[in-house]
Amino acid sequence: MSDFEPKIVAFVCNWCTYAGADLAGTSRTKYEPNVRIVRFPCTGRIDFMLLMKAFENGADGVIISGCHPNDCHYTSGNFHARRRWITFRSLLDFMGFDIDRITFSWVSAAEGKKWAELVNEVTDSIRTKGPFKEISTLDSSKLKQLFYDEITK
Amino acid sequence: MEKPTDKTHTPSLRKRMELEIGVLPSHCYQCGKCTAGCPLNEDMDIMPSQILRILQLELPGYEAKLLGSLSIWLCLACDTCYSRCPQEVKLSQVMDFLRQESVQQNKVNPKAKDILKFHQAFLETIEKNGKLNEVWLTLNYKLKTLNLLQDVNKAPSMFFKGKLNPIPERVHNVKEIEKIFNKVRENEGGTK
Amino acid sequence: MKLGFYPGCSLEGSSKEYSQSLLAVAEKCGVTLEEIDDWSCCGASAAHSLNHDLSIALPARTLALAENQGMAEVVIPCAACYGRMAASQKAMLEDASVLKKTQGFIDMKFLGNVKLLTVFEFLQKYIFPVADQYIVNKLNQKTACYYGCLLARPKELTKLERPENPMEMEAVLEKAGATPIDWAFKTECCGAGFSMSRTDIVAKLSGKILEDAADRGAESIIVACPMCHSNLDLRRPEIKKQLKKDINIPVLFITQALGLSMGIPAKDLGLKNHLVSTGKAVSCIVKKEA
Amino acid sequence: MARIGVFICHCGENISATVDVEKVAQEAAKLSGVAFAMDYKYMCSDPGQTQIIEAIKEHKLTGIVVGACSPRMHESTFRKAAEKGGINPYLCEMANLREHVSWVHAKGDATTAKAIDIVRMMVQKVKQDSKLFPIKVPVTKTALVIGGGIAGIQAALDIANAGHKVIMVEKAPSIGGHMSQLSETFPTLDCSQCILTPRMVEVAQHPNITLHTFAEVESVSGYVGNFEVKVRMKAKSVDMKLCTGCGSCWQKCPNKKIPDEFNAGLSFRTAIYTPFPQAVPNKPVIDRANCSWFQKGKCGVCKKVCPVGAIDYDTEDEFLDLKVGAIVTATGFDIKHTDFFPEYGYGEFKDVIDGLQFERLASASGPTNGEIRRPSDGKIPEKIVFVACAGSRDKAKGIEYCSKICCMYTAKHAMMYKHKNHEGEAYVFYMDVRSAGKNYDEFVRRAVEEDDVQYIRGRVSRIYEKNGKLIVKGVDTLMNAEPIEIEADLVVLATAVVANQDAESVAQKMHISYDKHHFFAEAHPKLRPVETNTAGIMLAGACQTAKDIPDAVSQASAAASKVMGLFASDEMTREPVVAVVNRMIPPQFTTCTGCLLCMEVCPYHAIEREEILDRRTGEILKIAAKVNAGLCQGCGTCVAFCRNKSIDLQGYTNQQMLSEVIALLNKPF
Repeated sequence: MSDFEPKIVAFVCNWCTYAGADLAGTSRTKYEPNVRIVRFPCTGRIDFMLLMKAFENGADGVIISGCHPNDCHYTSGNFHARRRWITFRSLLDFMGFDIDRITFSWVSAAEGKKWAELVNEVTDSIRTKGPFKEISTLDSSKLKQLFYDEITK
Repeated sequence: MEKPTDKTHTPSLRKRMELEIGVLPSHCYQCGKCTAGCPLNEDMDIMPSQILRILQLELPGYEAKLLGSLSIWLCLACDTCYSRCPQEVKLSQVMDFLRQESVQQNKVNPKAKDILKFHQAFLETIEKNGKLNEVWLTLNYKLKTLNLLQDVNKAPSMFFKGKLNPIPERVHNVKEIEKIFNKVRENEGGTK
Repeated sequence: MKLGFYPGCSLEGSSKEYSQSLLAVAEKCGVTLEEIDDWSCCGASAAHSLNHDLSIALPARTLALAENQGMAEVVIPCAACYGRMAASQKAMLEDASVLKKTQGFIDMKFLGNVKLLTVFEFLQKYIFPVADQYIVNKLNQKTACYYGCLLARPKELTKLERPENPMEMEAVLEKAGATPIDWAFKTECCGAGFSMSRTDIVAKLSGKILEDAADRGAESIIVACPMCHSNLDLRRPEIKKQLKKDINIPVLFITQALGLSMGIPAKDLGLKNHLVSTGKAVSCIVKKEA
Repeated sequence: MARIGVFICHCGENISATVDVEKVAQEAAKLSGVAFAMDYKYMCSDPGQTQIIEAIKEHKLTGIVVGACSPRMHESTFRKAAEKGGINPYLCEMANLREHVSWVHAKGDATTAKAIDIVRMMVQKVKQDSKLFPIKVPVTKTALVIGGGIAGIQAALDIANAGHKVIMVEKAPSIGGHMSQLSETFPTLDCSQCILTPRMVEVAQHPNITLHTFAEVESVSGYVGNFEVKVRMKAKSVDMKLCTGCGSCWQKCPNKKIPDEFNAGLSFRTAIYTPFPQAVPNKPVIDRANCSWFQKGKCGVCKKVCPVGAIDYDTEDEFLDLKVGAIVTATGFDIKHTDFFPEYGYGEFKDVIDGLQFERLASASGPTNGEIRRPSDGKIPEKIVFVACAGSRDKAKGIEYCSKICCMYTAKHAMMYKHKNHEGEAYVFYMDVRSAGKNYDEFVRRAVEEDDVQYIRGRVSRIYEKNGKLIVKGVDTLMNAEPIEIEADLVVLATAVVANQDAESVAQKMHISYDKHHFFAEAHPKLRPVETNTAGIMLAGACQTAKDIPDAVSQASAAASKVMGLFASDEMTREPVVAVVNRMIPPQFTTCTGCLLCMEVCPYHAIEREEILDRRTGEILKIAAKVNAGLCQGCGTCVAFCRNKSIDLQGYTNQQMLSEVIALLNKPF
């Protein structure tokens, strides 16, 4: 387990976090090489099914990051993202998905350092969690039972 | 925030107030409107707005200064301040809180003793009768303050005008009232 | 539907005439008020000065009683009592923990389904609709309507539209054929609970009030609060010392004024109980021309 | 079959120092669909770009991936190169190997592996890329300016002087706005009308400006460069062509007791009136609500006395349809009035007035010809109390924000009073004096030091009338909170600046957003302060927030320059990164179910409801969403919301994003 290196996918918006990551580069801030950045115009564009796809295809952790509230280049995209995340997250949680594998954050174009720290933190925590297997071992019948128990409470 | 002054680490007066009555001194921006409108501002030793200022700053020794002040006893809770306050600071509640604290820590300003005694006389009368009877209240208060001669000239005229009624009205089941008083006291861990 | 009535301590003592006149007016207009059985004191300023919990618990007991006695509405003529009762009710309805605690103190259930009426609300709702047929006299005098603090503030309790310059009392006095004056001390404080402990302050504050009323030619001052009344009426000698002049404007309860306009005899309105003679006010009254 | 070219840049040493660039190129070459891969020292250099161009031609590449720096740096460079090579520029993607790899990680396999991953990811994306073409939008080079106050006037003149047509719409009978009511202006104390009226005349006479007074905007549709605006021309009842402005009509008008808006209610006007002597246009209109002819059906005096027969009672509101390319919103502000303040007498004391009323009292053209006299009895006040922050910074009863202009105009008022009555006493109750601005604080100091205006720090708790005096109960918080009572003759409340009554409905008509106080919202609080979220609509003046004249004017010029920028070319070119609703033939086969959730979430109102009709019968076959490419900014929020993936974002399609993710993880391809 010790030599396990997590695969982390970062869904970021073009205007804040992507630029923030660029800044981390131009200021030569070193961080863990485990992260792969997928660039979106705005966090509002991020379809959360893509998160699932990422895990399905073997990601161990996911970062979603965009502009701080009120700084969205498109005024409200990040709010929409947050709102959807809140609902989606509770659904995942209910389904018994380990939501700590998904990190939602705001990183502005000026926060190169914060980006580096974010990546390191997430990498560490996922490293301790170990590889993500749940999806492959997901038992839908168990899910159904869970759901049934919940609604018949 | 001020550091706890003693070893026991009791939270500061301000913190306790914020927790108990939920009034936040930080909301006051010291416009002084409360002082300007206060009907008793001439008689107060610390102006209403300054009471909040003192709570904001929490300079060493501020608790004694507040609890020993006359102002907190002069406040009549007429709510003129609150009803005009641009920041809706419930000053009358602050005063109530400080009064109760100053009694508990017996820091009551000597000039305010009479006022306090009146209030106590009042509550005692209620505890005994469940209702207030002015004659009893007056006697009780006079005994406490020993200024027996105040208003004696008034008594007869009031009596004949039927304003004074020596036979106390009482609640049938006075025990109930007593119970309430006791329970409240217990709840406070025997203060007062 | 029973219409409850909470006189409060003062109305059994120094301000008998207030309840007396209120009941007289109600009776005249065929409205029956039923006193809450075994009600107790609201705690007044003493309770909230010295003990927060007590200031909620004492009114709570009476409120609970009223509920148990199946009263949908309770008239509370005393401004001070109304203030305390309403505050207590509000506190319990807004904060479940307070409710729980208080119910513990009084060990009775409190539901909060009793509507509390100020004297104004009572008059508007029950007396106004029928008043005109009973009003036989015009008070025919300049009155200064004095609200004091507790009828005007805080507005979330008193529900007045214009807390800084209310008009509810004026409406009543106009019905009674008086001409309410526009004056500046309507809602200033009279010294309230200090009538015994700090008579000097009462003299000063009440003095200012009387003075302004006098300067603006008021022939009577109308109040709806026993504390205001005793301070403005009983403390006249001290006020005289304070102002170094004698002002002998009588102070009437709003219900006494209304009663007079309905031709209820002075003694049933307790007009004799005042220290300052009310004769001046009574003498102005004329028959209302049909 | 895709033929992708991969070009890995060393960026001198910047990338190659930590990333094994040769290996990256070799690995890339192995990827399916990659027809060519190379690495080079400086891809962005001329020789570098030439190699790309040649490679595209030589290997018949269908798309390229450049592994170099951040796309935010050189994407445009390489897209141009791709275009020169003969492929659509949007078939070029960049792998960010510098900022995201070589500069942030140590030399080693992990770093190189990451570089390879990113290249693979972009290769997969570019395979999904489709040709895109910049969107061209034609521009109507006419600007609409809404509001004829100083801001509107400034914007209109700037745009008109730049040679563009301007249409100005003003709801009042005359332009001039609040500035025309002011007496003197801080911090120079020069007469407001003296500097304003020439501008008003200039607007009226400018060949490029069409002025519509007594008119209001009804509706706005369309998008940047192509707005369609409907304007209601309220019936003036006076023929502007015939009327000579002689004034015999309003001199004879019998309805003389109408509160005069221009004098802030301190005087009266007639039913047929010109708001003020210097009005532009200087021709009267009939205020029908107050005219006996329209209310009682009799009178008609004005018609009788008019020498040229310009009065026409039968005119009705007319509607004007305008086509404009840009809109400047300069609808201005309002103030709270004295009746708003219970503790200051509910506006029932005649001698408690607001700042605008004081301006009229002090103005030479005002009801007292510039002599400061109290409204109640016309006496000249010996003591004036000014109350700052009346309603401002008062979250309980007023508004929580600072109205910005009051500190300055209060100092000005006190000064003007002292200049006119040297013996008089002026007191100012304030909480803070906020005088940030060129020569502002000096101005306030002058009021204190030279004109000895008494500044007292504290709020006024109550004002009441007694024997013809106003008793002001205040406090001096700088003197142990000492209560202070002043017997004043006149009290001036510096009442809060608020948005116009109709601000909300105006904003809704224009589809621009507004804050909770109904002030219009700028696109970005710092970097786009004069634009709105709706491309092509700019803001000027106090409709955005409380502003003094200099600020309003500079914002107006800024808005004008934005408009000119828009008008600089005949058509706007926009990035093709816009949302599209999938379409098929026949159209009703679109998968869009017409739930229009996208319409709800679009921040730009770029999505419309479209009815797909049967060609022959004309019946509605289906409701579908339709993207207005002119308005769409390409955020893609709609895409994420779409319930069945019927709407997609060009350049970031679901397919593209998905293939990126898959490419990242399932290796090797």
